[in-house]
Amino acid sequence: MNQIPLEHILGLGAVLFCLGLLAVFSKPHAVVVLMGIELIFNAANLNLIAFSRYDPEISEGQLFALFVMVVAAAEAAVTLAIVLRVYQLFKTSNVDELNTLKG
Amino acid sequence: MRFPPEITRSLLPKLEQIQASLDVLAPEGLLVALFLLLLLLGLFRSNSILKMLPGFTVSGLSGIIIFQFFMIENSPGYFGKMLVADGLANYGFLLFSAAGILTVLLSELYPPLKVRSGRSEYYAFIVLLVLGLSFMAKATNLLFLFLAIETVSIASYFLTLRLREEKPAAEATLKYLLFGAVAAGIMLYGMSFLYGFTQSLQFTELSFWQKLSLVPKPILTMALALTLGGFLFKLAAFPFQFWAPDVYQGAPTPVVAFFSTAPKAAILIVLIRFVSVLDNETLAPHFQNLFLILAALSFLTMLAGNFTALWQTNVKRLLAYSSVAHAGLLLAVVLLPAETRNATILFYVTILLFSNCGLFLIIQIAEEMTGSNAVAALSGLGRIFPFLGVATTILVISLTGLPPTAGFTAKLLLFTGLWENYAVTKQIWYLVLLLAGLVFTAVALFYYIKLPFFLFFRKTEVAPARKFGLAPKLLVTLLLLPVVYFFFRADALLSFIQGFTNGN
Amino acid sequence: MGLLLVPFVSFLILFFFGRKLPSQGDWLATLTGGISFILSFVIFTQIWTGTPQHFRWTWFSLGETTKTLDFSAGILLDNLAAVMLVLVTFISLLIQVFSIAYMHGDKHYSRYFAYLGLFTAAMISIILADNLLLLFMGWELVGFASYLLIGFWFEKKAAAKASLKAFLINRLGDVGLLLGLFGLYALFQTFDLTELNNSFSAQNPTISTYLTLIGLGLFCGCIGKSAQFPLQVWLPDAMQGPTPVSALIHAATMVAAGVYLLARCYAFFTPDALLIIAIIGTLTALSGGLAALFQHDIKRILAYSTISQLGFMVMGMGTGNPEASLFHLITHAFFKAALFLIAGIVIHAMHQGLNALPYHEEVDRQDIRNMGGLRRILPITFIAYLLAFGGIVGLPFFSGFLSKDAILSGAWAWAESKNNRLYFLIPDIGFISVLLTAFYMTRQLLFVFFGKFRLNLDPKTLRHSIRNEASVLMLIPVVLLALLSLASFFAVNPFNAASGWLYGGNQLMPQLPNMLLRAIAENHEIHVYTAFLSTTLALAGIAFAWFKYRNLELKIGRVASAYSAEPLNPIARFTFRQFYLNELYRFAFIKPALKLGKTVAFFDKKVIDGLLHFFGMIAVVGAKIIGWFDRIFIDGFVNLLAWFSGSLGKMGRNLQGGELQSYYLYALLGLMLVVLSILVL
Amino acid sequence: MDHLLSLLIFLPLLVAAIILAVPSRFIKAIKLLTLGAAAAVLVLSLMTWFSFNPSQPAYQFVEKADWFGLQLSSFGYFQVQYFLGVDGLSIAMVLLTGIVGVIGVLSSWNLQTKNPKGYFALYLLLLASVMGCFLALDMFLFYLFFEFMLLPMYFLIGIWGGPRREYAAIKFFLYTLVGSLFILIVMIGLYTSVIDPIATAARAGLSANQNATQFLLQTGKLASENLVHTFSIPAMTEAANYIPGSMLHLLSDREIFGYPARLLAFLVLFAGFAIKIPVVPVHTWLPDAHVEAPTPISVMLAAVLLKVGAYGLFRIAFPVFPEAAVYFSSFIAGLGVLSILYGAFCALAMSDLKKLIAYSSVSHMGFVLLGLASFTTEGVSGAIYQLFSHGLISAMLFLVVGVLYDRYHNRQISGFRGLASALPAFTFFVVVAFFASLGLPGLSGFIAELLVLLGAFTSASANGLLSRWFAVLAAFGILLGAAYYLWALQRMFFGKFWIKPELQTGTTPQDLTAREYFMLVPLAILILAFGIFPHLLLDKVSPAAAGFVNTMLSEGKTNLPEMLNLLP
Repeated sequence: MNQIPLEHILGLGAVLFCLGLLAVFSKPHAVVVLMGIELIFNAANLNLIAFSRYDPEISEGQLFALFVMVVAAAEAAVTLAIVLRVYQLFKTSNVDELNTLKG
Repeated sequence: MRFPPEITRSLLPKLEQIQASLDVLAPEGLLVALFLLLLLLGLFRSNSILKMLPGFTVSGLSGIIIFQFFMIENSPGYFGKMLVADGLANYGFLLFSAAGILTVLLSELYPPLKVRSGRSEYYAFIVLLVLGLSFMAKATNLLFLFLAIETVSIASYFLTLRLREEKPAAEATLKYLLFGAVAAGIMLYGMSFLYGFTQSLQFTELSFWQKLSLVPKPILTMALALTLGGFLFKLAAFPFQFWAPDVYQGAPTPVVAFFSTAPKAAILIVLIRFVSVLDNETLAPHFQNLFLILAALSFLTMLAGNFTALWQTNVKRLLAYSSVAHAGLLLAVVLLPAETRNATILFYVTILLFSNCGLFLIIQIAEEMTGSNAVAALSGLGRIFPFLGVATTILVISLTGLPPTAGFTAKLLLFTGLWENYAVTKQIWYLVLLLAGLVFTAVALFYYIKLPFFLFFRKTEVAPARKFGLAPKLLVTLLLLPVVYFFFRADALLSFIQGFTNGN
Repeated sequence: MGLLLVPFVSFLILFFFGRKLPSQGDWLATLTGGISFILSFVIFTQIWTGTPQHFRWTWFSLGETTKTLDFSAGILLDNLAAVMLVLVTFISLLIQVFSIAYMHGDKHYSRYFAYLGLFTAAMISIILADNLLLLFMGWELVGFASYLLIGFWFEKKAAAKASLKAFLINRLGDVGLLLGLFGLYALFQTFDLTELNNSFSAQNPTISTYLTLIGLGLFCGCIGKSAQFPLQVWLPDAMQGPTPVSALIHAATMVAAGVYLLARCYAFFTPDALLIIAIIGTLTALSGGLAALFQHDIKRILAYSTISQLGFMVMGMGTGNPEASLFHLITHAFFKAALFLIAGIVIHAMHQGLNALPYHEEVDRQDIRNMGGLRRILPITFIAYLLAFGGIVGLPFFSGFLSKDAILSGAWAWAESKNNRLYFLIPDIGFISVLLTAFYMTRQLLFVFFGKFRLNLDPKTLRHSIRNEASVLMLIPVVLLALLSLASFFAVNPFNAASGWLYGGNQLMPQLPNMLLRAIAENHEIHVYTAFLSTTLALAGIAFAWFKYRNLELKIGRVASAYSAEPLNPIARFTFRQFYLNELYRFAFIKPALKLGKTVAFFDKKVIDGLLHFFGMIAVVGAKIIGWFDRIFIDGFVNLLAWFSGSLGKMGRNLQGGELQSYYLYALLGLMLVVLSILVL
Repeated sequence: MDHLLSLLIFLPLLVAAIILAVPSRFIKAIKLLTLGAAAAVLVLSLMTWFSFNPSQPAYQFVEKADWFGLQLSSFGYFQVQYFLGVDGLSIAMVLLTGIVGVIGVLSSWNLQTKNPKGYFALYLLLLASVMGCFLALDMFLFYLFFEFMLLPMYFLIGIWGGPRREYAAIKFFLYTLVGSLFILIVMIGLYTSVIDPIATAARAGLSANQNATQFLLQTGKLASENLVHTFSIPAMTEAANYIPGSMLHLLSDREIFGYPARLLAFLVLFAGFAIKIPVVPVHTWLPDAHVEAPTPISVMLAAVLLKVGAYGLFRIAFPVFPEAAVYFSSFIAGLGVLSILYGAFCALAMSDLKKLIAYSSVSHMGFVLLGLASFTTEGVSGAIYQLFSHGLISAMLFLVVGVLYDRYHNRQISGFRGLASALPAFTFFVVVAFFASLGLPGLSGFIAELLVLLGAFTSASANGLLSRWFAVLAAFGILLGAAYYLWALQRMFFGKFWIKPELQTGTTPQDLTAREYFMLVPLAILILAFGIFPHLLLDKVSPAAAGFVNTMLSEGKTNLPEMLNLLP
């Protein structure tokens, strides 16, 4: 069977992870930050699925990935709701403009 | 319909197992029921039902506590060995439920929370939070742990945003959420590697760690550190403490009281399960880095928390940093060997629960009186309301860790453990943490003393808008009592705790 | 014991209730003084020929019941104590009588007598003490009483300053004394004089530097109290006290306590220590005499003369002749008390006369240049003065002759017994002092009693009344004391002290060999030579002064303050200013001490407290740095990163980094840093 | 009276609670209650004093009850006892606290208090906790009271103090808290190392007596979970009660940062108490606290609270670490001498009378340290005597300053001249207090300083620990003491009566009132009595002092070489 080598998948995961972090760091808009977070989650998912190949009970990693997707979806929903709320109050959804709380 | 035999063979025992687990899961089940019931009740528009909600929640939670206390025995592993109901978890459950009850009570005394809309959801989310925490404490499986943490997180976000119309709340929630999500992502990424190394998610099993011990050190350390990231976020420990002050400032005060105690207790239990590998003599040398990371983080957390707190002018931010500082001390406890660790940590967290709830209650009362959370706004209140002043002083003393309060006993236990371990192992980190703990206790006094200082020594500029009612007085007294009583009778609490932890 | 209590009770009563008593309690003071004197006399008669009495009881004890360290208290009555008792109570009685008149009308009249009572009690306790600790306590109390009495007119700034000075300088000596006591205690675990003497004679401890140091420590007490060089500076200033006080304390009794102490502790001094004592005594005798030469204040002259005479006594001690010293102590007490009381009468008279003058406040009542010709106005006083003068100058037939002679002969004999000619410096300087004494006393005599009265004022107003030159209460003590300067009270043969009852019989310190008698036994000529030499020198001094001051060219009516305060001649000024010792001390000790105090306080405030604040600052600054780091550095880093990412062709970025994102970066970096550092280390 | 000592502590606490219940308009009743409580404490302490038998070396009036205990799994059992008792060292302090307690109430009588209820309740709290410190024989209990003193003090200074009260209060609090943290760390070290043999035997089910248990312990035959760790101070002083191999076991070769653990522990403990005493260079809280505190609190602070630090050395630091104390004796004596001279020089430079007296306290407390470090019966008795006598004298000193301050609201030395003519009775008491403090014979300060210096001087020949130079230098402290007091006296009280124009009140100054006489006269009489009849105190105290010296020297000198030998 012509499997994709594990290293490749892990490398892809790492790239995704870094891209996600980069987005999280650099993008001002909350929704884009959320997308970065999704990237991170998916990097992890990729790892989980790739690793599950070596699992005697193959299901575990994949199951985990499924749950992560669910959670990510839920989190995204919550985030979007809150971004909306923030936009209503602040008339912006750029996180860098939200700095009333500091000290 | 008939299942194929191979499925029957594999599924049926599992179903039986689940069925057997249901007994043990009963408290959580009841919590779910309560959660749903509260949501359901929220559908009614009747005012009388709305008024009933807090009482209902409190009695529900109390009932569950009683149920848990009398009915549930320790169970080594259930639900496909994803959960464990050991002493830690069971005691944790009591603690979380108590925190929930206290939060509800505090909320009742906090007028801003009495807005009509979303009340039932508010109480429901408190219950949900308790549920998530309880699963956190019981989880032995990475997946389950992740789910529990996310449950807690999402419930927390909602609670933070309880006051939807307030800008700080919205800002805090967004930051909390985005920060928390990243932390969760990092943790997840770390967990994925742990899974990869071990092909297992059962992180409390010995084989899990045996496999990990074969992994090259740098990679292993990295993976563990990433996983710890999520935990540190929940604990508000260095370097994931940044959300704490913003959220504490933005969130409603009763919710903050909850945040500052229960989730920390839960995540500490998780951490304990994680580091129990260090108790194993053969494996411990392989995980020395884990020890070092935690020790260093403990020190840095104390440093960051205490020093930043010095500079705060907002009481809630100040307490946020103070809770960061406490997290540092608690991290130090995690490093102790099992026998002293569990009891000490539970004792500490219990006292922290009472002290923090008491102090936040006072803060919300003061907030109502003066309309501000600034430290300076407390000026002179202690003279007008001596009871308030005295209570604050006692609570602050407890948080600092001076006699005659249980905070002192907690610190004494902690320091004793560190000293004893230093004597036994000669591990220099124990001594460093002990000295740091002592030094930072002195530093802590600098900022804690601000509260009684302003309460008593400064004069009021504006007369307080409100009186100090009987109900808050009673509640404060109720919270003060254990803080003082468990100093004079530390054995009572400790043996109670040991009743749980020794049952393992 | 009763003896001690009587004056003390008088002190208590007078201090607390004095004002309420009829005539403010002076009768009580005098009465107790009288009782004390009579008691002393009775004791004297019993002890003098009898055996010494020693009463002792435990004062307090330290330690466990099995092994205790006892601190005893007790009374040691031997000949020395008995004589001193009589002396002190007698003079004290006379001075109380004198004071009734002298202090009449003072604001704190009763308190004055109370203080006198306290002083007498303390002095008696020194005399009676059978151990050094008790003696030290009396010693300090005497100092305290002296402090109170010098500063009696505390509203006068000079008096307040003088009392402070006296007490402090005495304390300085006391520190030495205390250390000396400790030294003895460390060796023998006791303060008891009898036991110490026994230990010394029994063990005959090896003479060591340690013992010398102990001796010098003890001597320090004497230097302070008896105003020896270089601590004599307090005594002239102490003349700010009432004159009877000067007579009692600063002439007759308290200052002699130092000599008494030396006598009591005589056995403990090593030869080295004694040599130093002799040198100091000699220096004091000389410096006192020199300083007295050009003084104008009637009391200051006497004060310097006291210093000089005390130097004599100490010299006698140092040259191995304690009995002679004690003898001089006694004779000196009488004639010096007489002289001071006479000065008191004169001052009192001047005061009375000057009250008539409009500008009387400016006129110094004590400046001898303002006096003159008083022999006609105060004839009895004058005669009494002559008697005392004879005593102090050391003319034959007077007591001073006997005692000085004894000291000088002893010193000469002592010097001869040594093999070094340098030792003769000591008796030589002693002889020079005799000359000086004669000179300045004659000068005073001439200024005060001869010539014409130099103030623009009828000298008759100086008299107490037309009939009496002064109050009888003042005259009687003076006359009594003056008479006691006659030699015949002390020795049958006015030329030979050894024939006297007090001195010759080796009565005072029976445990010691009498140096003089031994010397005389060896070499009769010494005594004759010294007698001859000292008489000649005294006469020479008188003559010299007579020729110098015979024709006083001071103008009548010119107030003394019009003259320059100090002699113009630099050498004279040098002696006048007491060799600038005061200035020296001010610059060498007092100013540095105060400066040190200021420096230490500054150090305390700035450095120690400053350090504390600094640490506080560090904490605060630390907090600030973290905040700053958070804001500037992390934000800046984010900005850098943003710029970096921007340059990668992503999007143009706002230079302003978001708060939340800085959290992210900080968190991740922090975690990585910790992990990396642990991996690397 | 079986519970005499408990009563001493709990009576004031009880009355404090009652006072809190009394409505604040009944000021008179509150004051009377406080006075009654203080007087009752005095009576009780006198009863203790008189029934105390000095010839019996053991602790007397012992009250011992289990307070709580925690089982810390394999580490053993953690036992805290309610353990009170007095011996010759503490009896003097108990009496002193009783006396000063009453004086303090009297001097609070006319205090312009904003909130008398709080003030008097805190005052009683302070009294009780100080008393507790002196009576506690369990280190936990001691530490509890030690910490507990801080709080009332903090508020009493911070609320009722002078213009810079906030600074002073916080400084006081932080300083002493740091000190108590030092004590805490050693306390932890000690109790993890020490067991209670009797309780251990009971727990292990042994019928062995104390010695046998200790033997079993030292030979390692006791299971660690059966060990009963204790805070009992008497147990800590017995070397046989230390667990072999524990950090603070005598023969453990443990080092911390290269130093023997026991020596280091002693130093840390010493530092903790030194802050409280206070010893130069950790004394700067004292002048500030004194200057800002109201008069009665200054009195309590100087007369009693400072003594707690020195008492801690007596009771805990020295007996628990005899070899370390012997090892560091020169160092401690050096600090004592430094305090004496340094405090005196500072006092010389002060322009505020109260500050002057505060620094004189620093100087006088130096004598305590010196006497203690001499390890002679004279020195140690003298140190205790100094504690007692300084308690009386400093109370009086601060009272007279208070009298002046009440009249003119100023304490600057330069603000007054010739007060003696305007206020003769007041001046009398000032003179008595000053001369008592500078060590005039016949007053109590003399005996104390004499004995201390004597002890320090004879130490060289008696036990060879201290150089004579310490005594010589310290003796100059007496001279300096005279200098600053008499100089102040000369500047303020002598000369022509004059008061700075801005201080003049327009009325003729009133001499002492009856209440002030009532405070000052008893103190003056006591100072005099203890100056003339030192056996009143020494009979009770010095057997204990001698016992202290004997055990310290015998244990210290035998243990020290052994301990040092073990080190590489």
